[in-house]
Amino acid sequence: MTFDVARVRADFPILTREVNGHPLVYLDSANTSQKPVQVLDVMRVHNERHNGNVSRSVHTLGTEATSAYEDARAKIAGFVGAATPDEIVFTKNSTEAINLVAHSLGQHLALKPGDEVVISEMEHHSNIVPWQLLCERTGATLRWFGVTDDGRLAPDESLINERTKIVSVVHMSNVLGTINDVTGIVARAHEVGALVMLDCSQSVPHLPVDVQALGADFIAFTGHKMLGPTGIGVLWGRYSLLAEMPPFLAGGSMIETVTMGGTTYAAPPARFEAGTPPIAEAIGLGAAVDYLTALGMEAVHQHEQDITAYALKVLTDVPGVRLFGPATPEGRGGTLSFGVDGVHPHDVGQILDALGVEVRVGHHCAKPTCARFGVPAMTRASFYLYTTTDEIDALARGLDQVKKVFG
Amino acid sequence: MTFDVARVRADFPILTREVNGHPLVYLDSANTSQKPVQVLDVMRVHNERHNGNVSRSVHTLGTEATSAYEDARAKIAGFVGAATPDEIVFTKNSTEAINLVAHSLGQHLALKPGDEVVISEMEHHSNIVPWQLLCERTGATLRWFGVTDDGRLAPDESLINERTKIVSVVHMSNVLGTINDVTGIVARAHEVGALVMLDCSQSVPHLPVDVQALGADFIAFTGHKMLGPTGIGVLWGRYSLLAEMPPFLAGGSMIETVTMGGTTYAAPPARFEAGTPPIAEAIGLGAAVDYLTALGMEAVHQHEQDITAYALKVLTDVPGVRLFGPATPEGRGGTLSFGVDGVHPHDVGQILDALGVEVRVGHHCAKPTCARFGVPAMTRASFYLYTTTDEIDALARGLDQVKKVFG
Amino acid sequence: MLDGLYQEIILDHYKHPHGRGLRDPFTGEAHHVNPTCGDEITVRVNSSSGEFTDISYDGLGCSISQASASVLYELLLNRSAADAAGIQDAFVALMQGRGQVEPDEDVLGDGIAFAGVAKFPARVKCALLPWMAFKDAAARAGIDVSSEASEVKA
Amino acid sequence: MLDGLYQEIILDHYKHPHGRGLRDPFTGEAHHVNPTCGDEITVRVNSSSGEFTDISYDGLGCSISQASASVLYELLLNRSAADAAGIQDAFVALMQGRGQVEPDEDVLGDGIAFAGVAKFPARVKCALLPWMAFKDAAARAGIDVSSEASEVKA
Ligand SMILES: Cc1ncc(COP(=O)(O)O)c(C=O)c1O
Ligand SMILES: Cc1ncc(COP(=O)(O)O)c(C=O)c1O
Repeated sequence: MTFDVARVRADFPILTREVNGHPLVYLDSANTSQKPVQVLDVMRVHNERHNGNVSRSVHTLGTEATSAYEDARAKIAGFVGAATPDEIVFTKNSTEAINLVAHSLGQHLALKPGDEVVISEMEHHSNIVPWQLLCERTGATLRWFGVTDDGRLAPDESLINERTKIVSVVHMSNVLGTINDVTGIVARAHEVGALVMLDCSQSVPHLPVDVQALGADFIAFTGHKMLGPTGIGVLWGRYSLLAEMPPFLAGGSMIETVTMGGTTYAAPPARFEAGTPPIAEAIGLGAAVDYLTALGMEAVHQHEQDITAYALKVLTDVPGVRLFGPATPEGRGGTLSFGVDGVHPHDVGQILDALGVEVRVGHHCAKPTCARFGVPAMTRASFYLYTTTDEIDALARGLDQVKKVFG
Repeated sequence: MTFDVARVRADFPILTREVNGHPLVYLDSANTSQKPVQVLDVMRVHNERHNGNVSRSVHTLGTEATSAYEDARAKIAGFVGAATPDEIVFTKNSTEAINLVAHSLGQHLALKPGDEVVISEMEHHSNIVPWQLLCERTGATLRWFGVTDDGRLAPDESLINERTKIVSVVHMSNVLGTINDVTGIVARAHEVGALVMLDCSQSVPHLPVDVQALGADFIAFTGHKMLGPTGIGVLWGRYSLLAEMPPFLAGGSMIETVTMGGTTYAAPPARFEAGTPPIAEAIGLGAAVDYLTALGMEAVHQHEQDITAYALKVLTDVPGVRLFGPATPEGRGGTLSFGVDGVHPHDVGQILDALGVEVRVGHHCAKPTCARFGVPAMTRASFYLYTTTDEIDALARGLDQVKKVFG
Repeated sequence: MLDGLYQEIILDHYKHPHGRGLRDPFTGEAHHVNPTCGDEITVRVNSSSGEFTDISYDGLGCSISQASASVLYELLLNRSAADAAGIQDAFVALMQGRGQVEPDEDVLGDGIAFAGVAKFPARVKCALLPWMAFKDAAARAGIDVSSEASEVKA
Repeated sequence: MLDGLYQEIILDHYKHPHGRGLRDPFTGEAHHVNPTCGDEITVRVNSSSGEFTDISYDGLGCSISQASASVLYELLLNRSAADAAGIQDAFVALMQGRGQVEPDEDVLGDGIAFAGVAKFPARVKCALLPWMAFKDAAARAGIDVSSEASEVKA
């Protein structure tokens, strides 16, 4: 079966749009993906026919909404190979999922001075700052893996040791595109009794991810980067761990019983879903997972590998372009950051936008990664299942134009 | 101008639906409201034409999304009379907004043993448990206003005193319908140097609310109860206070600069909006506010007062029905909780549902309020701008049926 | 459609519950809460030589949960652990069957009236509340009526 | 459409910046960051008898922010606090005017080339970055160039 990118594109209404008089060339999916009509329709039908609050009503609308919400949970559990749907906690985004673990697991493990938390230099701010704050609260020490010149995690034998309590690293870098082989890190962490969280915000949308195979204890990902709506994220955690952890956000629906004097808490996942959850958004994410599953994540990944190989070749041929991250498609995804000699990324992005080519410029919420490569900002083109080689060509033409304006 | 409820109803697609063979009679708006086509259309158009991540791109889609998101903030600021849009923090729901204040303000005030936090016995769990946890973390003491037999806050002269640091009470009860006149509480709290948060989850959707007139320091409300989508809530706070408070959730977009060694934070509201926010949801809430503003909140409130007066009369006439909360429309909103002699609310709700009448049954996330009235659960009918007197009559007929089945 | 839910048998058990009220002596007790609706039940078991010589209960709840407790009392009183486990399993299977499971009157007696409840997802928890509390109370009395145990014994 | 943004004057200032590089002595310094793109600038002012006798700067940034710093140097060097405040005000008003403000060349000199930037909301912050840093640096040198101050003085 070949991947029919034209058929896929027909499902995305926005791709017919023009930007500044040119056909839209959307190369910013690592920032947020576009949404197929199948996802938008499911949400619309939910809101127009079945809207009710979940878990709280015996009435028909409430029951329908609850079933749809829980079905979405089951779909997502299946998508990442969770042992049970109860291991899936809905949050508002990846960032909340990571903060949840930093607070709740940090409290559960009673982190204290002398304990260590390990991250890396290629993390998104959302997988840095929550751990910095945890260390501030508890007196624990933050340590990190460095990054090699070709954009891989730098091995560091002694980094994970008997003082390490939590390791949290990115599965696929949103800047360098690197897909980290985490087997060694997970094994080493478990050997010393540490727990492992993986930031899968960029991997779950683009490759087959199976939590059993990964072996980690927690993963986080986010709906809007995987064809789903904004406002929904996911924490997967091993049930036995979730069951031991104290709540984080508190309020309606996460309780067992409440008196003015004290409260007991519901079992996971409810314990971690305080208040009215993003109901329509969870249902939309369920539809996104259906869409991806129907295409097959292997096929999606293969398509992106092909596009990435093409793009690496094309960009390497543009004089004055410096690539950051792995130079070949092996162990990397379809996210390419680069610099254009003598031109600031802001200016690169602006000129590309004038040609309808939408790339992200800036620090990509990963300032330490940029600092590692000695630049304050980069230009990033990122691909998805709807990306075509024509769009890569449009990017290359755009870069010629950039060099003309700033030549 | 008279309020044209038929015209309003035409905007809500779900109201044409049948439930169990009967026309839908939706009396559960205090739980979650229905959404007009105007809100759904704005979200759809955003997702189909303008979807991009906010605050991070210079490209056209990102700029359009950012403008729409910030316009929504400005609309909501106007809707509640905020001094500037920067006083509006988008959260995922009311619950997150209250947790944000409990964590961030609690840390800013450095709460300690001997300090007191004051709430009331008519709070939603979302305005109880975050404060219980804050008191657990800091050793501060939780105290509360009682509730009178007719469902009002019981005056208590000495409750707010020089030890009080934070007062957080509900503006309109989601169980009793009581609208609390908070003037005295705000004045007393400020006199002793305490800060005041109001849980406006039920008031902002139903009455004109002006933060300057209320005089409080923080208010929370939630999109899905005011014609907006799920997944979006609002914290309003005085800018000078927000500017002093440390962050709560941490990650992308809330930083000024990040190094592995430490982070500085952006100014509010960005400081409190970590990660990709609920973008389409904020835009949808902006459209909901436009819809409400076009009708006029005075008119909405008046319509609900009329319906409430009618419903109070009708329900008082049903033998065996016991009303909880204020017995007249003065100082109360369109949320009526009641018991039916000898029949458990679950059974009441089930039989009403069989007739298409959707009411909520249970503890309404306010167990202490139920306990105060000596019942584990109540049946609640709640109204909104689309509620008609015919629907109240359908409820009354349904209650006759309930008594027949359990007679 | 409500006829499936509010069977005459259920309403009878609700209005005239069997075995209701907490009694002494007892060898195990458990208190369960349905967090969504606030319903509560306390179940006590008294056991001797592996048999449930008394089962007593009290609580606040809807017709379904109350009738279910009454039926439980009828079905499990004076039964052996293995018998009780089998009946418990059959009732749970019926409730979780989304209306697709055909109940066996020989095993479930009046419990077959709950077949209709399985079609109301929001009410399944109500019907199961006393059974879950019973299982815990039995465990505290040192008697395992979980399905794995019954499989071994059967 | 890009012509409005990348005016020849702007590209000239970008490629050949005036007054660039940090110099001693100075009486006030400020470092500003644009959190969304990571651009940074350090601005120093030297002042004597209420005049800016030197303005020096260094930083990393796009053509707009760099050219803006160069223009700022040209416009404000050797000006009095009141003059500087007036020019600062005019520049900020131009940038925040969403393309609706007509710039006055007598006040803004080469700064009028930035009129087109006001139509690109994402770039307005770039143009303003050096001006905000300058205002802070001046404040640290004890000179108030905020608009309230200028209003009083004007
Ligand atoms: C008074 C009150 N406070 C807080 C909440 C919590 O709102 P949400 O569930 O949207 O966080 C609700 C509604 O559920 C409410 O009625
Ligand atoms: C690697 C990585 N981690 C975390 C995040 C945060 O995701 P969100 O903004 O949806 O919380 C992102 C994307 O922004 C990301 O790319």
